[in-house]
Amino acid sequence: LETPLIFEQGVPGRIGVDLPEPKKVKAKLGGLARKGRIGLPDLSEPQVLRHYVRLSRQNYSIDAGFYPLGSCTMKHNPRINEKAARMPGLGDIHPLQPESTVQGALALVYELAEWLKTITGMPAVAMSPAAGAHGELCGVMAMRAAHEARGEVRTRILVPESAHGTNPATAALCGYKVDSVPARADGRMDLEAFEAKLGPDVAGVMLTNPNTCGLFENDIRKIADLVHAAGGYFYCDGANFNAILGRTRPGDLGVDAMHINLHKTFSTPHGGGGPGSGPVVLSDALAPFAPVPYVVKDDNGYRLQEDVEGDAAQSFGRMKTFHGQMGMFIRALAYMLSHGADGLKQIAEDAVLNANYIRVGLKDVLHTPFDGVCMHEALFDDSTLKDTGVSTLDIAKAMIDEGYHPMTMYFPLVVHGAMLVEPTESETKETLDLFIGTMRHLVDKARTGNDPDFFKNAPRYSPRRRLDETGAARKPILRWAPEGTE
Amino acid sequence: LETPLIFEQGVPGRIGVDLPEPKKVKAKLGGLARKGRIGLPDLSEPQVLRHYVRLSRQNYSIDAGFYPLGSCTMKHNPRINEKAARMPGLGDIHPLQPESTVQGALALVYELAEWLKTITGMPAVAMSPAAGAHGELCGVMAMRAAHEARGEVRTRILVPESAHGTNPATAALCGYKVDSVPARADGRMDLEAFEAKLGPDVAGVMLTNPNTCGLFENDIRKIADLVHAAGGYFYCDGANFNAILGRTRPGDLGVDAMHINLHKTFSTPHGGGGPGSGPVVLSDALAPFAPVPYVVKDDNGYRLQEDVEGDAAQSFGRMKTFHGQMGMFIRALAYMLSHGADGLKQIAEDAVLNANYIRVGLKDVLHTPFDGVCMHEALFDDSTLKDTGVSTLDIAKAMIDEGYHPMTMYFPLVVHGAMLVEPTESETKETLDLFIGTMRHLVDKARTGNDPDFFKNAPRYSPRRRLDETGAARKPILRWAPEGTE
Amino acid sequence: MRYLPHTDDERRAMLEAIGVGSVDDLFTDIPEEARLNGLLDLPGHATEMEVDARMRAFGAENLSPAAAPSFLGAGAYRHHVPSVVDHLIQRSEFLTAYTPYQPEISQGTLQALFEFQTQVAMITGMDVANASMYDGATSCAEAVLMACRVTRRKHAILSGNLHPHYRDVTRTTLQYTEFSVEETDVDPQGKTDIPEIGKDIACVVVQNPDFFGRIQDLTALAERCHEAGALLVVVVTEVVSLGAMMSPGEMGADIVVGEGQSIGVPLSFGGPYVGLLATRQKFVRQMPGRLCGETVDQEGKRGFVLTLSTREQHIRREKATSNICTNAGLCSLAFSIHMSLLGEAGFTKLAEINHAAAVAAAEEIDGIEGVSVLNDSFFNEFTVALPVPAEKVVSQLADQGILGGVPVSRLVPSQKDLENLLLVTVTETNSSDDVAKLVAALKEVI
Amino acid sequence: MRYLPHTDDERRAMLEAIGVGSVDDLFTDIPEEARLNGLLDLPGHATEMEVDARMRAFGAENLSPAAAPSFLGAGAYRHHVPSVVDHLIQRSEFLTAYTPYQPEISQGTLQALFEFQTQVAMITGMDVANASMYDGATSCAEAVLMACRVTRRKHAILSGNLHPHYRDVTRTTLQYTEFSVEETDVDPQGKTDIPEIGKDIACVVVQNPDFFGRIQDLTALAERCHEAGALLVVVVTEVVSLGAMMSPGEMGADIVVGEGQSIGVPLSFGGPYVGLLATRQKFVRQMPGRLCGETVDQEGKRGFVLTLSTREQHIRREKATSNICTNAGLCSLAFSIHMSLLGEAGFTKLAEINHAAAVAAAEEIDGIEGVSVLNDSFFNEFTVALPVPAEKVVSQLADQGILGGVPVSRLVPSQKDLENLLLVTVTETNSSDDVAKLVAALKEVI
Repeated sequence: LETPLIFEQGVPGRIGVDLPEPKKVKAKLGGLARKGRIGLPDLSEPQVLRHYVRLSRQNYSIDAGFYPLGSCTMKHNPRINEKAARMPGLGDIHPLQPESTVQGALALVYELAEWLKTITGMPAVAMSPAAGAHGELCGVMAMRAAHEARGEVRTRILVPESAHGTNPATAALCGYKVDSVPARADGRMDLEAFEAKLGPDVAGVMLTNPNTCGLFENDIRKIADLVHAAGGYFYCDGANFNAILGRTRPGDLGVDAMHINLHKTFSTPHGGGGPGSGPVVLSDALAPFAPVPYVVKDDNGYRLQEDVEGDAAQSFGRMKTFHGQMGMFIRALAYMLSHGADGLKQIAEDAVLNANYIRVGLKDVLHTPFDGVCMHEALFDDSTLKDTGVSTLDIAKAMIDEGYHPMTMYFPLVVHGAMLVEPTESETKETLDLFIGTMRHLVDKARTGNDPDFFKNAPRYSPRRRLDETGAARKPILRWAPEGTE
Repeated sequence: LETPLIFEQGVPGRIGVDLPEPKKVKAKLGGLARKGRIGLPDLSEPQVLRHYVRLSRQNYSIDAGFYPLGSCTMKHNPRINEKAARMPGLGDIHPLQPESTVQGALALVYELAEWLKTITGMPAVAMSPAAGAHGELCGVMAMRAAHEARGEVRTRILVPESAHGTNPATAALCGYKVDSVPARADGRMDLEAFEAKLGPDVAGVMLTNPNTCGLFENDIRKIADLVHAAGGYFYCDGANFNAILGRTRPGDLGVDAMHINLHKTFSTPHGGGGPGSGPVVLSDALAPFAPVPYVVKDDNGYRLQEDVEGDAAQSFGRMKTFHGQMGMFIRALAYMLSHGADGLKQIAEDAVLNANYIRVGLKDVLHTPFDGVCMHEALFDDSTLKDTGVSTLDIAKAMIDEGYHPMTMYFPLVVHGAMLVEPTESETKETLDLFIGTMRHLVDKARTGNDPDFFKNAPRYSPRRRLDETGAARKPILRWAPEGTE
Repeated sequence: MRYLPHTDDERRAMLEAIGVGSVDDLFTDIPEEARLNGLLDLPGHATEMEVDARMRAFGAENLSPAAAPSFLGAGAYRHHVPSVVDHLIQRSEFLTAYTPYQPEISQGTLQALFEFQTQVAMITGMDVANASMYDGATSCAEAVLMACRVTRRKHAILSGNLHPHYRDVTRTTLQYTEFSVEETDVDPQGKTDIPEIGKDIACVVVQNPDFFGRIQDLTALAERCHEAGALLVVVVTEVVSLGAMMSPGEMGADIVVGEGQSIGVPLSFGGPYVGLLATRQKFVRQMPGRLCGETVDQEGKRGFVLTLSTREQHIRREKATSNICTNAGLCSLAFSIHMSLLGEAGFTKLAEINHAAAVAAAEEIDGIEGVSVLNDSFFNEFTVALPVPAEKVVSQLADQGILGGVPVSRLVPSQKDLENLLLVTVTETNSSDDVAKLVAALKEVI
Repeated sequence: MRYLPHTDDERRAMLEAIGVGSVDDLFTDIPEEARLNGLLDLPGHATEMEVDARMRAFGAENLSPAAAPSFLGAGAYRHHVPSVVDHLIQRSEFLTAYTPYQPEISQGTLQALFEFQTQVAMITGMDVANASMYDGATSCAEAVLMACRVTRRKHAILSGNLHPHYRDVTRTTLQYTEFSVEETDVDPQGKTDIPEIGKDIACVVVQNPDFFGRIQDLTALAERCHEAGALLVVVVTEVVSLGAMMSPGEMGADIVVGEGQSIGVPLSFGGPYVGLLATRQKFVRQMPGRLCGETVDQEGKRGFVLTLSTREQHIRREKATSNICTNAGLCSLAFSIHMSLLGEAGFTKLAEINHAAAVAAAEEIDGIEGVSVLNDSFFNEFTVALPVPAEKVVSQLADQGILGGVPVSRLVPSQKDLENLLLVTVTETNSSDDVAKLVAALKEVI
């Protein structure tokens, strides 16, 4: 049975929500009352429930299986965190209540900020960014604000080739030109090339560490020193922070700003694409420029600094309608409390252990472009698939039929046919062993070359076969419309 | 990917629940501390979560599709009811708290009882039975207690052929011999045969109404009068109460006792086989014999009558550890409040409408053994499948592949190859039309006879194909055991 | 109405298809004098917002143990249930599925039941268990019926220290059958022994730890039973105790029944709970209730089905051995998920924590002037002798927002000599601060 | 630790397989001086029971609008969300799925997004909508960037009666770009008109109902914009108003942005919310954010994919038109489920109820001596002029357990002339009794 669109199911006269009768009053809509129909379908509650239950059953999820999606940190999402986010006095409070009536909420945000500062070794944190990319924007804006406060005009920002696509996009939105730094043969940023590009017009560097090849940038202290010596700031993309929790702190590495994806490292659920949350830790140099609002603790309890004035006079502004992703803060703090200092460190160790276990388990069948241990994700290229007619994409689609979500493909761009596998610390050894076995089987099958259709026609057992993405983009259909229109 | 048993997944040393360290004390276990291992597997929380999510995905459910299971009343389970059952002060209170600390809980039980009394037109209700069959036991015990209180010894109980199997089982447990009354050609109990069987040794009659053929026993008033005249009581099986809500009341039909399946009529979820709840409404004649405990309202508020004494001196005893299925009471009351007098009546009307719509939609391809309108379920026999080699069971299994849960099969026993279809009021006309179309298609296919394997090999698209039930019963394996044992 | 999809137009169209003029024509079989005209004397349908508010108001009038130091037990125990348990049992596929009579599309429920049966067998030290019963007391009654079937005898001895409600339910259930029960004295000192076991005795039923919390070694009693050809039925009301104690199976029990609420199931004012029933392999075919068994499908894949249903009433009708039909489905699932989370390490440690917390609290309470703890041995519940009636003390504590325990007199009202006894339970949910509050309040009110 | 499955034995075995001696050997790339020895200065791991208690304690220190008459709005609105919404978004398959980049196994999320886009387009009266943004204010900023791209112009005019935070976020977002904004005066009387629209103006941004609740007919402004070659961006902070009012599309808007929180999303102290962005078909390729489109699979079955991703930063990198990457996934799902439950009939009736309740309340408040309602027109929020500073009144009301509204001065602290103004919102969650309490309390404190 196929699931029709919700718009194909309604019958006028049905209702999914009972509502009381409105009071009889004289409308005060300024003569602008709606006249026509909107076109929304009318359904009963059971119909709506069934519709979404059926839709959900067409999704893969971490709860149902392994999700080795590199750079995305798909880990276990504890249910106590969901429960906490819905507790009375947490899920149901309004952002503009008098501060005296939300002391618990402010205390919670403050405590989460303190944890983030301790974990990163940084003196300040901006809580309001709504996602990783939003956090990058926050960090780079703080850099620019700091330069401007010193009266300096800097125009370039250095970004390694292997960076997440949001890095250059963010730099551009802050008015910077992006200058790309090549990688060395060992997968790290080329320090010499980096040094050569530094100059008085360089605002800073944006570096992901561990980087998108799953490697720790071992020159990071030198990079920090060099950029600071050149008067620039060091933005660290924290997307891969999971790998180093409790083993090192950005504050010890010379970082000036780093966003933290609460939905990756601290396990707030991905939710099919959001919401995220991307607090940004800041060095002393950048802290005065942090966006409003933020929570301040003083003798009278907690209060919100909401305006660009007083202590926040140098703030670069406001990034979000209200104070931040409170729902995500609650979940992240519950997650941190649950792990504690010991558990947080263990997260990083097990995540890195798992990635290396996969790296070693597959390295004789899939080529690793860079030698040595990796951090929390293992990167392979497609060289062993050469001349088989089977691509990285084909392998990924065949994985679906084996019950897995595919790994990240074709990223980072610096590696040909990249396959980036991030198992996270949540998975058992048994799961990794099964996965390694399956991947070895698939690569073997590809290399024997006797069943090319097996790959080209994968996936077979998913709710849909391969979809025509080109057709979708060429003539986009972005909404349902009643028959006979358009 | 197959889902192994939980026992096949653990590794000693893992833990799914963090616990604090126990206080150091000297054990007072009387020297009977456990010595050996229990054998339970140790898993992490993410493993357990994934295990059950995967298991769940192998189940059919009302939320995912149509469940036309006759006699089971598989209707929509509203989520507000689930929410209410978990509210602070409702889901978390202890049954033996002082009455002063549970006035809200007692008020809720009392209010539900009042609704049940109003809906059934009966003067009393026993709330504690845990399920329909438990309610039957309650009702028949009350009958026996009433006879005994009058010093009468009666030994026989009359039950129509088409009755639910629990009816005779219940009568037996109350020490009664079951005397089976045949059905008339129109599917109702044979009134003459019934009258002939009445006598001073008859304790009463157990009648389902609407009966298990989906028909209203139109002689019910006469039956009641006759049994009363013979000094017996009238037990009505309320399993099919959904059909007559708000259209007639057992109290108006001469009933002395009737159980109400809260998990059918009032939508508390079936939960894969329970828990249920089966309150029993009682006539004035039987009320004094109701089981303890029950809620009493007086000037000081609400209290529990917990012992066989005082007003409850004639009570036949206690049926359950505590006061009843509170969790189900909450859900049922929320359901009743949501419907109100208007909605309750509409339930019955729409349930009966839907059943008749299916009856008429299928009657030219599937034979209806009894003429005329049905109540909330439509009964068909397998006569049109005769000589096709396709059985009722085959049709049922083929329905699975079409995305439906099968209807009830081979019940009631009085009809050959019975198919009992109960759509309930929750379903839309579109769903019924689709269902009718599918059933017509399947019967047509069976009658053309050119693809017998289509039926014999169904289902094909379910998590499992047909299972060997005979083998399971012959050499029962009822638990997992470590390899090498047994 | 949000749950009812039909519009009036649809109703009209359907009536027309059926060939009747109005919906009333579908109800003509109801005798005219019994037809209800108009609506029931009840309010009209309510919005979800109203229902929500109404239910919240009921809840607000109760003192939740979550908001008070709480020491209640006597057959129902407050434990922390991991949030993943409640999340999982609310999944549509578990919550809104029917009894798994169609195994091809019910493997989720069936495998979970098979795992439940195994877990229950393991912790009780028995061979097999059924898929659950209504609650502990109904399990107990069914065990006595089962023992009568197994032994073909008609009488049962119930220990007086069996939970009073269990005795009541067993007596009630058997009262109209050919079977009968006798009960020994209620004895908080635990000195009364089971009398001679005659040749007509089908079983002896004892609780361990008993109603007053005392732990007994039942090995000798089991031997006595077996010598007399009777079965030993052991009742466990606090299933967490099995993590710390020698199992009933090890002591020689033939049937173990119990209340599984402690694992995974909320207190919910007394129900729904989950009755456990486990026994020896040889008695399998005399067991009441549903059973799930392993088998294979057409393709040879492992699968599960409900089995041995020939014992059940929809097959045997008046010859049925019990009228039990439903089980505690979702509650047994909750039990099983919680037990899976705990595992061997967690279940035994949870028991250890409970015991240690109770021992520590008992010492403090025993130190109160005029108050003494009666038990030499106990798990997480013990009996406190007060200098005044316990019912009154509990009521005074409640006024201070403390749920101080269960007065024995609430369950055994007939025995004046027990009215000063208070049952106190301490679990992992009680902080030291809770205990301190109880001790302070007790000192104040006595 | 309950979330971490490895045992020490397993860790050892895995290290051996990797060929290193200890886990430290996996971290040698970290410069020695930056390595952390020992543990962070934080507490050890906590049990679920402890975390639960801790979180509950944070919640207990807040005054929940569920427990108080509450009249807060100003961009976030309390509405009743049917319980089925929260149930559904917690299903594993929605909650724990990633962005649907693998469409074959993500059709659930994708179809839901397609339906969301359609619903947003319908209620705003536009052709197409994206799959959501972070929140209303970020949508607003993105709309201005989009307008600049569409018109190839560099300046935007923001109405002073646009929500102050939306103005702040837009200004902040644009400050380092080549684009700039100018703002008109804040004017609670709503008499200030948009100045002349020059040839360098990419768009005019107005809110309707505006920050003070006033409803305007924007048709003429749309014409002025179009004549000048600029776009009209209409902001809607209370999306329920669209059920009662003529849509921005009907008035000629080119881009509609808004906050979708009112439908399906809890207040949650300000986030996560769901930003809406809808526009005309012709601007599709300039839209920011994710888009889901219809297509077919290999077998010709209808299916959905993320599309037009060439606009996105992982393809275009520094040429990307915005750095927006995630959307509000689960919140947009909640919105869509709630909207599906409401349907045409429910959504318009919900709006009607809100409006009627607000009109009735405004009359009562306007009747208080010394107090007046400024608005001639409004939807469910209006501006009340008090004889004293609103901040103080709100604080006094809070002491009485009433959340009386939002003082304008909290959002526009710089303008002394607005300090007596209070924004009051009335929704379907407010009973007449709530309003009576507010009126009584207002009379008392002023």
